[in-house]
Amino acid sequence: MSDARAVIAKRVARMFKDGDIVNLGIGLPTAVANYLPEGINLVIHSENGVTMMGPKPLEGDEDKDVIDAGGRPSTILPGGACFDSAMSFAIIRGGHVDATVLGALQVDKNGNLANWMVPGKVVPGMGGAMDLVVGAKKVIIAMEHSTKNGEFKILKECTLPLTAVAEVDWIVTELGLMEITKEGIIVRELAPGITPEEIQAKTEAGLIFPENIAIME
Amino acid sequence: MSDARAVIAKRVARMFKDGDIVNLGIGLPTAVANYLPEGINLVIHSENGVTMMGPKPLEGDEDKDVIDAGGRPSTILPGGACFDSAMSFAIIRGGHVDATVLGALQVDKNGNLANWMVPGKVVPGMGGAMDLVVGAKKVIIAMEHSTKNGEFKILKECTLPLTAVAEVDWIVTELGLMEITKEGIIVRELAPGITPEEIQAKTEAGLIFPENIAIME
Amino acid sequence: MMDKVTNIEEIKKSVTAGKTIMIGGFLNVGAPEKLVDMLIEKDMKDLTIITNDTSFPGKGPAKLIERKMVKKLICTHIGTNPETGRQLNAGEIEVEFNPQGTFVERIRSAGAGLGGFLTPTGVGTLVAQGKQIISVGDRDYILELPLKADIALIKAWKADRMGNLVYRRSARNFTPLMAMAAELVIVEAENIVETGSLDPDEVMTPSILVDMIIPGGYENE
Amino acid sequence: MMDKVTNIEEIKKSVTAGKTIMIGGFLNVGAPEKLVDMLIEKDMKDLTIITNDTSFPGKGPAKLIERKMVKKLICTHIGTNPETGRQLNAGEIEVEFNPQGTFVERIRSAGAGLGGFLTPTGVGTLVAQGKQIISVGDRDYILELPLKADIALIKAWKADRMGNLVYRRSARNFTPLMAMAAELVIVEAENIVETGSLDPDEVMTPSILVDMIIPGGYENE
Repeated sequence: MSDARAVIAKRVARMFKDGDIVNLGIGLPTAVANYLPEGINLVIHSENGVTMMGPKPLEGDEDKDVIDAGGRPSTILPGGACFDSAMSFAIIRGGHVDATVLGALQVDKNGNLANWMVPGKVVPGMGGAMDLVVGAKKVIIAMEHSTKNGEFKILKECTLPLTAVAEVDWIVTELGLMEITKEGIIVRELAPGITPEEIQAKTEAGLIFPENIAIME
Repeated sequence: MSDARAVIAKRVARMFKDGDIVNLGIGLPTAVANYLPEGINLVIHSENGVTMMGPKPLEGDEDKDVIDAGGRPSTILPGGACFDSAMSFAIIRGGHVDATVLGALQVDKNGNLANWMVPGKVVPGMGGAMDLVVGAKKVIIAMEHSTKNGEFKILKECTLPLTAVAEVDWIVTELGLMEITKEGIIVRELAPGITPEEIQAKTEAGLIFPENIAIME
Repeated sequence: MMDKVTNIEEIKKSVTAGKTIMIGGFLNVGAPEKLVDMLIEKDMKDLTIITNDTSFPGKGPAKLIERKMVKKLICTHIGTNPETGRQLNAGEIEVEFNPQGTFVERIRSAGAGLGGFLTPTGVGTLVAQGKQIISVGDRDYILELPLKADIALIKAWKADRMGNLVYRRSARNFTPLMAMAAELVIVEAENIVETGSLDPDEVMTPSILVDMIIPGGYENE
Repeated sequence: MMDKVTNIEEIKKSVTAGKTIMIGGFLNVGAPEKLVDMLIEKDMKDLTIITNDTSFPGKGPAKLIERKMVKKLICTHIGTNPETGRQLNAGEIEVEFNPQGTFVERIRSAGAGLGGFLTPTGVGTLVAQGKQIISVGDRDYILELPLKADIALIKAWKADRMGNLVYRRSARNFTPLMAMAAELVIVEAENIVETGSLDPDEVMTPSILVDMIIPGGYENE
């Protein structure tokens, strides 16, 4: 994992309280589980029908019937439960998940999210993302601040097909921690050495900088 | 059980083929299970969440967690399964039950059924009856032909609040076996010694008597 | 590891806000007798009770009816409890009857974050009155809306300390759905086992839906 | 006692009418490999396949895509199978994407005899296009319609001869719902046990939903 991605995963990992029920998306969000502070144990919900999903198994200990939502071998911790997909998404849509952490192609100042297709190019499909974003009590976007080509990802208005409207609550990038409110995107923390001018220059949407902005650890 | 009721239960018991999935209502319909011909084994579905429901247990063998839909101690036969009420009614409404046998206050020539309330008098509620009648592939009404006071129960048009519209397929009474069709109620069998005139005199709806009417055994 | 096992006094303290209460059970099988008694000890009034039937006289939810604690009852059938029928005919209680499949599906719908569902059950009957009819293909359906509660009082056969639940035989009935559809889910468990001792495939209600657990149930009486 | 256990030749004969086929599994976990091979041996064409994803190259439903047997795919995600994406971009296959919660709920809705359901998922997105929006209270919902199939091909961990099924761990996923929503339900079971040897509470799909069973699955390969 790159430094940027580790910084993001670490910060997201401090956004939970002990016992929170959390669904972690594929990729960077999954890494969050590796950085949880001591004393913070999450109940990880995996949309393929598992609670208390654990870390990846040791080599040779894989169970053919236990995978995470990305298809990789996984484990189930004590206290875990298995259920079918209708129940899994009832849990998601029914508001029984405290938080979901997902990646994004684009987020905008109204909390809109686009992360499931680029028309004419890549169309992987939305999988469980649309339900997770609508159903989870708190939606946290964990992503690198800009694309590899330096394009904006935090926009005034998403240009790609939306995953959901006005559902994103937080954005965590390697540059800072941002909260999406009715007033717009408020910068709550800045990565060490990053100035308001620098993060704004890499963000299409206008950012709000309150008086007290903490340093992102 | 009165002779009339035994006659009805016996006739209904011969309406199934081996392996049929059947839900039997409370009271007379339940008695049908006692008269199944040899070689005919039904899969009894009970709406409180059981398949392969069996006969009542021997005294002293009751299981506090196994009752039938009428609240009486019951048993589960080998091959049985338990499930929750959402699944139970998914099975019912989804057309996975071959036949249901129910009692009625009134049935009419259009296949309408009334069996859940008498306004201002008895209002027990519909329980699972409305779903059963809408969902089962075949709806068989098993009842005495007239009320205790000699009033019609098979009518031109039901006067009590309906349980369902145009869902009844068969009526079995102590006087005969009747099929409800688009043309009206066709008498398929008559109880021994019963004439067309006698059954018609006890039926408000006009009955259709085809050339060949069998004797109801 | 989380431990949701507590005592009846703590539960009494928690049952304050909200008076819409779901109670599991089908003709008292699966009903949480001890938690019903808790409501009686608290002497709660004007309750809205969501339960399939009102059991038999003197048992489970019937005790709340007999003590006139219930203002409104949402159910499917009251034929086994004459006192509920008497109060209904005397205008002492409001009773909303639902077809049983509609009743449980409405509860599931609330728990699953749906806005409702289309059912063929009840079309052309009193049940359809005041409800939206929507045609799909060549068939009419009633739009039925979600049914949720402030509190669910339920019984399990086994609970681990974290709140994973297992039910037994026909005592399962409405309980797994009610566990999804209330703000506060309180369990009376016949057996409490250590977390980790249940097989994940055996669990019928995952721990994340459960808030509080007390020992109770038939086997502990 | 009913015995639904048969052999692959009998199943080949039964799979004739209808070309809309559900296939269980999430990224191939829970996918009925042997029954997919049966479709290949029959060399079926122009299939409509309903399955969550198209697995990984060379596995499960992916094999049908690779052999160009699929005209239309109804799914939630194809990111793990580049060939599906290629056929989509080349206009060689029609793909209908559903949000995963909508996908499984549509299947359940068909199996449960409902006319559809209202979901908040997808409101304001491409998913809502061409669908009815219904407001309940202050919230908009999409009316999603049932999704059914002629045939369901599914895998179980254990099956008794009568057709009661048990799944294991995350291999359960979509299978219990698909078992409700097809005219003909065919099971590939890793273990076949005598009727009566399963505990009724252990059963996840009751026998009445199942038509045919063959031994198969990973453990028998």
